Amino acid sequence: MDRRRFFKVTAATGAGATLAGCGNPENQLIRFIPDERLTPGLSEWKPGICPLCDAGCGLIVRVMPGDAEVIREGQAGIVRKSLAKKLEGNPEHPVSQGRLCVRGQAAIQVTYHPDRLTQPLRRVGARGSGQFEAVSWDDALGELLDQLDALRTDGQEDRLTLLTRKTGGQRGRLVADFLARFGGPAPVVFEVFGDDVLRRANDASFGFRQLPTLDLARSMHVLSFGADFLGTWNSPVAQNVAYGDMRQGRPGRRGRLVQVETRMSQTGANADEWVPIRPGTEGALALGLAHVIMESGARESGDAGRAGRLIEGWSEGLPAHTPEETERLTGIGRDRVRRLALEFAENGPSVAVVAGGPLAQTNGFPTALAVNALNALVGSVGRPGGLVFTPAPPAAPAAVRGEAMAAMAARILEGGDSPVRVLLVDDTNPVFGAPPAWRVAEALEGVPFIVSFGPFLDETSVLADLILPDHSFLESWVDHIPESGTTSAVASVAAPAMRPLHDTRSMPDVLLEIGRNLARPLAPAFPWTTFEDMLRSVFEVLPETGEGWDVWGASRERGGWWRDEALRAPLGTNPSGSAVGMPDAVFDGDPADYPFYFLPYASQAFLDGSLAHLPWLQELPDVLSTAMWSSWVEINPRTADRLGIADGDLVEITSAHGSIPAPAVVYPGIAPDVIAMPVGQGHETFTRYASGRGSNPLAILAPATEPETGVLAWASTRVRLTRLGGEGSLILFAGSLREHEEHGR
Amino acid sequence: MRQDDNQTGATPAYKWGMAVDLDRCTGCEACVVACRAENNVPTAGAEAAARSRAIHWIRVERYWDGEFPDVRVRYRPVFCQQCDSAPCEPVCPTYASYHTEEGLNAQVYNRCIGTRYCANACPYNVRFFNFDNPVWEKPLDLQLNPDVSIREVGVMEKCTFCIQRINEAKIDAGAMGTRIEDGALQPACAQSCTANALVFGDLNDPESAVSRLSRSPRGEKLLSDLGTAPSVTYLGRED
Amino acid sequence: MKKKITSRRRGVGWAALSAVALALGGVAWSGFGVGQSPAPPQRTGSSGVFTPAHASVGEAIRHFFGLREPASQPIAFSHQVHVEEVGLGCDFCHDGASVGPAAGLPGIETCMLCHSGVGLDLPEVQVLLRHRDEGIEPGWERVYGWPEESHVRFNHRPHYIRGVGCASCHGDVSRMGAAERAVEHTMAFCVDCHEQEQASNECTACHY
Amino acid sequence: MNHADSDRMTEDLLRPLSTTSLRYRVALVAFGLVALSGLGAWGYQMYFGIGVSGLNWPVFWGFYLVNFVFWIGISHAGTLISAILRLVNATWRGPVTRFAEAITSFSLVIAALFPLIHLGRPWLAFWLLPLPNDRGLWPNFRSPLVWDFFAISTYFISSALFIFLPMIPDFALLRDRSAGSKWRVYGVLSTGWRRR
Repeated sequence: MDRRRFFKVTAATGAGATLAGCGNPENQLIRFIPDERLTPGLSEWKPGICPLCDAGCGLIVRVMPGDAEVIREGQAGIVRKSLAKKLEGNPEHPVSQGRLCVRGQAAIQVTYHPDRLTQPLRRVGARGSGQFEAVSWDDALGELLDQLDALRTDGQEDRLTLLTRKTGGQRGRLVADFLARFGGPAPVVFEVFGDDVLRRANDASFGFRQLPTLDLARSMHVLSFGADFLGTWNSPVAQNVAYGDMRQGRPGRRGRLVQVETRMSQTGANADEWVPIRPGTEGALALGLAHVIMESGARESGDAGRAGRLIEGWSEGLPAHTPEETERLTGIGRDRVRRLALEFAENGPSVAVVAGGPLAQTNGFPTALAVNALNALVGSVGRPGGLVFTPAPPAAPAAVRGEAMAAMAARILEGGDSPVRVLLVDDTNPVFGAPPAWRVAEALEGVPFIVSFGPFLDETSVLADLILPDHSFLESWVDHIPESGTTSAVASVAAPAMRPLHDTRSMPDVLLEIGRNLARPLAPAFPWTTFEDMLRSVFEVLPETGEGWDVWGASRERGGWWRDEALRAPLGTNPSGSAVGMPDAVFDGDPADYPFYFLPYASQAFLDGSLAHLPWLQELPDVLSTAMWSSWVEINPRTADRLGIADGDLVEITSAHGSIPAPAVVYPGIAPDVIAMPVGQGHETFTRYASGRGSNPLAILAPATEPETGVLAWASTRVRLTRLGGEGSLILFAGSLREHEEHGR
Repeated sequence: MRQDDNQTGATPAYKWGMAVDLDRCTGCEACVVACRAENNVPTAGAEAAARSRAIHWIRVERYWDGEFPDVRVRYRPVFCQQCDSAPCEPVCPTYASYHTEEGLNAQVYNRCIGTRYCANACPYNVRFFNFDNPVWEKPLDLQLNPDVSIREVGVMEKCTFCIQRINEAKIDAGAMGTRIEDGALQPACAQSCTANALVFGDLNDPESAVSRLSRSPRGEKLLSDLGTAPSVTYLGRED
Repeated sequence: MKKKITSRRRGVGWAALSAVALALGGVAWSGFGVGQSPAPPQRTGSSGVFTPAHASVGEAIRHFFGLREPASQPIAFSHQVHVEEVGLGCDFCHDGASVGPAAGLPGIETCMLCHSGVGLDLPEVQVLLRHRDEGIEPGWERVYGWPEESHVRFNHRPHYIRGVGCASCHGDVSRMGAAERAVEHTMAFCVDCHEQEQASNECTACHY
Repeated sequence: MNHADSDRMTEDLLRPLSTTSLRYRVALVAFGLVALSGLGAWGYQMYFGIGVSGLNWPVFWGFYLVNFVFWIGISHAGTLISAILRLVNATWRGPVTRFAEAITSFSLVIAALFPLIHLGRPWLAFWLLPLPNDRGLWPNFRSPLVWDFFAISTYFISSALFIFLPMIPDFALLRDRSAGSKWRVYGVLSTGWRRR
């Protein structure tokens, strides 16, 4: 008997049922007087910001009165309060443009999640045992203050460290300022699928240290190197909106998409031409294309300007990168290389984009530079239909980033007195996301005092000594400054859409309160008492945008401040760095023992796994495999035949650093020597919906890093595949579906 | 001043329809969760899903084509086609599944006795049956949309073109004494559709976006040879 | 001789049959036991589940036959006094009717608009005041309304716009003390009126 | 064959109706339990929902309706046998047709159960009947399920007549040999039949 039938009597309805009473148990509970004036059944829309990825889509939140079960002064009862019911894209917002992606639609479940932490917790059991006791906010904050004061009295301010995922916006600025004023190092940022390689490359090539915006709507030819820009990468909603218009927005003119990648992504599935390529050779292909273009005389090497001068042998027309050589490296026929190159050069405006796997190689940085140079060569940078860079609004704080996660872990593991005495963890989960060789969990064991602001118990926050659960994004003041996805300068802001459901507190407010109550106050002290004050002080002074003199009021109304700006041309013509060559990608593992390239990828539902706790996303059939509630590994049909593997068979993926089991999905869109696996499942501790479900591909990754930036090269591991026998727990939506021939045409 | 004059007259004021541009659809599946959130579609959970009892009023079907390396995929969002001669309607013994004057295949939950005949008759597999009583682990239930009823065990359910939004819009238009203007009313899937592939509107208004798209030479009906006369037109890919 | 054997065999047959029967019966009954499986594990901030299922067989049967106790209100509130004597309009307290689907039952704040000053000596009002100090609503019991399984999505607003008087569906409340179910809101009642007023009688006008 | 013989024959024939053996009681209890457990299972299904039947999307019909068709088939077989024997005018058909017609009627009753058990909400099955109601709602006469309802009831009435009419003289015989309540019951069933 499964839990869905725990509730007994099936509902009945009949002739007289329309007269019957409403037998809901709430009637027995007492009703508290609401804190707000509410009219039942009326809904209103309030602005919001989606917190799930760094795209920062503007939301509108449908808010309606509803009855919530609460506990007041230890007394259980119900109170009527306005509750968020539905999220939609904010039609005015330059990034979301009234649309919202699959994850954004599910974001509302973060607020109503049954396993959300409802009050501060103090660890009582051993670390990781998950045994906590409820404590009051006063006690909790008192404990944290004692620790910080202790650091101060010992003159060890530099041994306070904060670990986070997002650094943007005023929230990021507040966090950085807090640490700076306290005397601690800059925040340590951990992201599995971070894009620092591309940022660094864009800085070198064009002088913009940020992700690019693709002006697809005005583009005629898009050449994507492994970038899943319609699925999970960068600013998916904005890119989907633009893509739709690229296809059908201009009567008679339809843009083309060519996707070069090793495993067919959701984006690749939309391509007019899908070009499978040997992993790690995307940069070589880009240079090969550039060679053909320059050779054909369609473009001069000088047209690429600074971006070109960063590439070895560019001014000579890349003599080393002939189509023949390119074919040898990439496995793509020389004629096809020539054709792709000329199409790209001639069907302007065209744009090339690189992200994901290609940049998660040991040669990621040169690869990014090569694609940048290719873009510059055809003059697509800063032009309509090309690669443009979102202008920063006034008062945009510079992103502050401290040392790499791996470095911090290593320092702690050196032994002796931990260099980190107090660690604050905010919305990141390195224990789940970091490769085992970094030994993050072990390192955290060595930290005397860990404080987590996480609203859920995950693999990292379960190690904390103190948990100060943050509000959900619907319950607190939020802000965001999009790095890409629009050509306007945007600063989003939103007031709480609803009152807090539980006894939680907004993390920025907590930081400000701590700053006030330290034995020796911060110097200089923060001029604001709440995050709201801070946001007001920032938005008040923004220039008017025709919304009237009250910029703050107008921004709260619309969900932010934005202003159209001219496209920004690439800066400077003098290379900031010396020219670099195109080294071969180095893979971990001997091809003899580990014959397959292993490609973990950001899953459509869970991204890097931070969303695996949302039931709607667990039950979302992955669009290509139709798998729900599962993790799986994708294998080329021929390879599967050779190894005698069928759909759903349990296989073991083994790298030099560990092995995981997973059910197989025979996947036509993947090379015979590559196997791919979505990231997201395989949580040990992450709410009732994700815990103990599936396997985590990150757990067998090699600790290889991209040398220029030191970020994890997550696509550079080789693995071996063994059939375990028996069925894996693979749940397919299409499994039971009678699909009609006519459907497929 | 009557928001429902249209339904008493000889020709109904509205004929709801949808156009799906497969050249725009990117398989992002925003529609799938948007529908779930709007229409109180219960979450089946892993065990029930494994017994293929998961309910999705809208799904994105994908069709593999060819072999590596020349492999193609085509996406197709599939939901109730709101057929004008619907196989699901004549078979229902209690009129729980019936045709409204505005061209919708209505499913009247309280009239449904659970013969499941309609679902067997439907060639599109878009009707779903509540084999178990749905549960929401508190406080997930606070998200439930009060404008949509919660279906109990033993009743059939399916896409309604967000009838609650249609009725709301009609009430508003009635208050103004006007028609619902094109684009003012969208079901959850179309509103969320990131690439603007789903377009909803009134087929009786020849100038509405959906009417114009439905006349496109790329247009085709799903399983048209069955003669079900769907209100949904699919615009094929252009390559 | 022969007879004996056959008869014994028959006897065996009966025994076997009854055994099977008992087994089947046992299975069927044990099923109910399984139904009482424990609730989902309690985690921080989670309690129980929400479901449209009936709480008990009794409730299911009551709903089926439409049996319903008359509403009993926490205090002896008189509509007659407030409407007839004081002269308040219906939507002074039930302010949702004109703008939205639900008319709504007034919260204690609404009562306090007057009763923070008026009629303080009345015992009923003193109960209200005590409630307010404790931060608790009086907890009015609904007189009308349908169970979830009727799937009725009634909306006051269009009826208000069309000028349908409150009394036509709720009776002359102004002459009642506590509100009584003067009109049985059967489907027939709704359908007849929609018929006369030429309003829509689509199922989906109310059921969705 | 003299009168006494035929009397003894009748005695022997009617003995099972006058006396009930232990064996009979055992059988009654055993089959009663089978029937009870079936009812229990149905109650269980109503209590927890049709899901316990193991039916799934996208094929929504299963064992119950198969079983329905099976029993209908059985009852057809009964009709066929008795009909054919009548057509070929087999003089010895009497006892056989009686059996056959009994099979027809009783298996039909069993068959009629299964569409009900199949329903997701069987307590609303009465909506299949064309009952006048103040909501102006009727069953959908285009639906084969409604045809089913009428077909089955027609078939049952006719086959019940089939088995009843030839039994009238036998009821009369029983009436004449019984007394008290039995006499009253058989009296009604024999519809006042007199032997010449």
